[in-house]
Amino acid sequence: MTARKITYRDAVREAMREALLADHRVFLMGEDVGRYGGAYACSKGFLEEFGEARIRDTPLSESGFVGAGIGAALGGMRPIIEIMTVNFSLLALDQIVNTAATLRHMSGGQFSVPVVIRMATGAGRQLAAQHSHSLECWYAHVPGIKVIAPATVGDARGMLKTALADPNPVIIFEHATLYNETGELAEMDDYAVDIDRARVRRTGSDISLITYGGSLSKTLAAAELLERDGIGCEVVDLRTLRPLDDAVLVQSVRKTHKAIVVDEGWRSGSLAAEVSARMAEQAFFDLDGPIARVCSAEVPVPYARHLEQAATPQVENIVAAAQKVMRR
Amino acid sequence: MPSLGADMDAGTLVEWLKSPGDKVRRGDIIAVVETQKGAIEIEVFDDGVLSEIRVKPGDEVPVGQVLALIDGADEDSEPPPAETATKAAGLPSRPMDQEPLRTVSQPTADGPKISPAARRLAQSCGLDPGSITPGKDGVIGLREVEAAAHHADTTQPAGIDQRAMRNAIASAMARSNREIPHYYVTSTLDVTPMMEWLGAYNARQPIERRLLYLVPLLRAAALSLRKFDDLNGAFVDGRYQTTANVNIGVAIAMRKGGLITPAILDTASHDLQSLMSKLSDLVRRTRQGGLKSSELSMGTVTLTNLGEQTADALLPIIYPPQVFIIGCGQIQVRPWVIDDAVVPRQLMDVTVAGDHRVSDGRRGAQFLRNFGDLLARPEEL
Amino acid sequence: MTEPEIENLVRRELYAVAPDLEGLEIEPNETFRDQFEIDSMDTLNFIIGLSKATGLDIPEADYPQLETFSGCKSYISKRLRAPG
Amino acid sequence: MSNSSRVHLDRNHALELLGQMILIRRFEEKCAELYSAQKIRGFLHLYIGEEANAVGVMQALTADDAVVATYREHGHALVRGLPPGEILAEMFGKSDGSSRGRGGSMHIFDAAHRFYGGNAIVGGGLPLAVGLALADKMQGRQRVTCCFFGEGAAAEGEFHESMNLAALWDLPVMFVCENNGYAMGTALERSESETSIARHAESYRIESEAVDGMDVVAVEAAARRAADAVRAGAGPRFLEARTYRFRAHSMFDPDLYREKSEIEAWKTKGPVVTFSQWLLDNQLVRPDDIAALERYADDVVARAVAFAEASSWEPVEDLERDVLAPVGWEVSQ
Repeated sequence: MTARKITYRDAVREAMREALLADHRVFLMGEDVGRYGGAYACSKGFLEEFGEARIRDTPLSESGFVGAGIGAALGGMRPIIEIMTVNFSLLALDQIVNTAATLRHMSGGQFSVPVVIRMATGAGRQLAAQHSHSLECWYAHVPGIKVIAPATVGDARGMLKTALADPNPVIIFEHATLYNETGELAEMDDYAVDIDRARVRRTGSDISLITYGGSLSKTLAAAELLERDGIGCEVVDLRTLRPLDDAVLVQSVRKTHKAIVVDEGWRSGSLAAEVSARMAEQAFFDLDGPIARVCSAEVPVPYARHLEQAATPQVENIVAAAQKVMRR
Repeated sequence: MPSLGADMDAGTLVEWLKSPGDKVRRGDIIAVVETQKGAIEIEVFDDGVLSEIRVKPGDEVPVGQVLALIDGADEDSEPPPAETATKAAGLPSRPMDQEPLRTVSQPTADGPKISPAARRLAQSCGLDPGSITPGKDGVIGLREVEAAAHHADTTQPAGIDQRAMRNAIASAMARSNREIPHYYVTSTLDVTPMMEWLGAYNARQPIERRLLYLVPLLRAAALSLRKFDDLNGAFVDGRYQTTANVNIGVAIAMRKGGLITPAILDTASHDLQSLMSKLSDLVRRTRQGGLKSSELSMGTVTLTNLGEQTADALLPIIYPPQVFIIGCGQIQVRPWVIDDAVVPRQLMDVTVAGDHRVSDGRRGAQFLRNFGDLLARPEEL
Repeated sequence: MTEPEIENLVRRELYAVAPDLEGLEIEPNETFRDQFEIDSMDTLNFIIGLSKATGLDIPEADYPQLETFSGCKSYISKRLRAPG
Repeated sequence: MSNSSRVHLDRNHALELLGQMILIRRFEEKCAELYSAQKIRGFLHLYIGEEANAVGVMQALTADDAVVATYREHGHALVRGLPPGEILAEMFGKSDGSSRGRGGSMHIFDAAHRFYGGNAIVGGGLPLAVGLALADKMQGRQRVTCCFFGEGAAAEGEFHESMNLAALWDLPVMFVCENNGYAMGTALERSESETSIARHAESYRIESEAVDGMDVVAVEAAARRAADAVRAGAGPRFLEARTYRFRAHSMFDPDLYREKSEIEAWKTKGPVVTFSQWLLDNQLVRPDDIAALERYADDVVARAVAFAEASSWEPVEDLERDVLAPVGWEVSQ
């Protein structure tokens, strides 16, 4: 099996291009996805290749075009909706939460909304408090939608196809710092990967580090450092934020008896809180110490670089937390 | 009193717009009712004559109570009787979410903290958390329990807490039944050669050196198990790990009920006499207190022997994290066929249970055959 | 040895292997096994005790005669009276 | 303009229009009664007074067209052809309800009739309708998506976003604003600087028409003009039907925000009473025709009640069904 180096951005672009080529029902809609090429250049060249009907630049009407995407999905299309950042998605929250997530249940199973909504999330580029938040947790709270967070080029390349084949609304969170990251992508005939399981990215026996999305690479780097101290870390990538794959989490903590959850969301009411609660519910008697969390500080993400860094989880925070848990 | 909203449970009659004897028509407003949201007009859904008013202005009445009677109205369309207000009781209701998680209370408010995993390990080793030295931070974790369990000099305090023992058995056996998919294999073994050899052996020995028949059983089991990696070990964290030594735990019954299964470490390394003295010592210390923690925690397989004048056979339950257990019924003289002749022989039913996650019934059968072969040549034990 | 001495001896050896029985009434004709859940190891230790205290060599074949209190008494007195 | 744009008001069609309005009226009066008797719970929003709109507009739609409605949608569902028993069973919360008891009065759905429900977020249905129309346009289908909403929706951002998208992309959607003058208890004059909703739409370059929403024939004629244009590929059309609800906003509404005299004045213009009178005056129908329509409606309603009563409760074990579709589930078209 050969592998090639690819950026996360190109993995996303390849995945979308493949989907557009494979299925005439697929189209891309969002602010500046066409002539501009996408705010993160994920759809560069698409307008020329696929035309205006399928690469639709929208007005700045998040609720309108997300709702239109939901309607188009109901009408037999397979839309990919791009929202520039999770902060802007709040303007479309009504359509996602009140319509996309409820339609199936509210109609007694008559309808389903096969829409894919992609959005950038997270801090790290000094974009301050209206472009940097991690609000995945809010969406992961809502039944009726699936929420995924590809953290690797393999998942960025492979999760979209599975999401488009899913009859339910799927929200894809792409951490904005990942687009320029490069990773090894194994050559395959079919890149599709599951969107319902967590994955162990590194095995270890002393402590479980549970994370997702933009925090995965930081967590792996921390695990590397901790290994030098003789602390064997098992790194679990959640991948799917709703529904959560409890089995993998619990299996890991049953082995290591200790756990830290790394989550760029704010600590209060976070995904980290949910993951911690599930471990406490399902593996309490396997725990050999309190579960720890490394989350963002309870502050709107600030602009200045040193403040932004201090507000969000960093490698050294994860290392320090692990050392503390191991010392107990 | 009609229901005008799901959040309305009562209303106060403000005024009657019709009097008894008045004709009313469907859609007429006959009364005004004050609610939390303000005054609302009450309409009728039938034609007829207002025959009786039952509620006077100023009265607050619950939803469902009759305000007035209209003659000529279809009975079905009368306001529902008061009990329909509670008709929700007839609706299927959602079961309570989940049982609250059972929590383990600390031994004492001021005592050392113990982690859940450590508490469980201590319990399965028969260790009293109060006897374990906490770490520097004052917490007993897995590390401290393991250290205590492996500390050869750590002995159980004399006297057995009957309830604690029952709890430990309950938790270990419940876990076993819950987690371990057991298979069972039974064979009837002709132990006449062993019993005859033992009788002759014991006749030559002074009384203190005589052996119980449990001893050759233990020796044969230990020698046999050395060949069965997949029956001797521990299943931990979803994975099976075999152990180099065979440490057979012997089920020793307590006179007031319950049992403890201390292990004879490296059972196969002991000859019959040495095993006998180990066993004798183990039984004494089990009964009187004074077992080493290692003897309690390091068993890799268990043998349970019903003994004389008890019952023919038992289906043993594996003692987790072990994956195999041998259960011996009483030895009895029963008819047996040898060379087409029915002859009286001393027979013993042996049932083994194995953990199906690790091995299959075929392995249990192979063990029984091997075990029987060794017992058939007792002089070689 | 007088009969009361033999009785005391049997009690003492029984309590030696099972101290928790001390003070309990002993039914003379019921087996120790049935009364007190005495198992084969206890029985063996009990017989070893009897043997040491009386100096008698007790062959395994005689063990069944020592299963009850009265059995013990008659066996010991018979053996002690017997020549050799 | 095609031939279908003209209303052929012969005796049969007149009876059909009147019959549908009477059915809605009788059905909803029964709903009010059943609500008082606690058979129907939650919110119940009645359409009484506004019947001419649903009845008139639906005449212009075919079975292939899509309907997106609001939480005041019993009338639309009935005229669209949903089985009355299933609508009522839904309000009872029964398993034979249109939405298996998951939606209630505000959320009637029916895939077979392309009835996209009962949306209870004011303005929430508009982007959905735009999307359905977008799908039709992209797939080259000649269908109309008809979106009903009240004048209260015009204050929502989603209204404006949807007008803009529909006009910008030339989508085959027919917007029908049923302007009954009150957003719950707030009068239009107290919430909009421009009280002509049609003019809002016009500002997005959508051809718009205001029509007397109490006149079923006028509504049908306007709807046919709009639907035919949409079907012909002329882009979106907007209809503002000026109407009035005779009942309070919902059952638990003391109706403190409007004068009794105002209600009474509108009642004289009621769609059923005026159309009946007009037909009688023009000798298109006889009084016994109307009586027969009423008997028929009562019979339909009685059978719907019996059906809803007889239906069973959804088992609680099925509580969590239909939250997510199983992978491989295909949307029925």
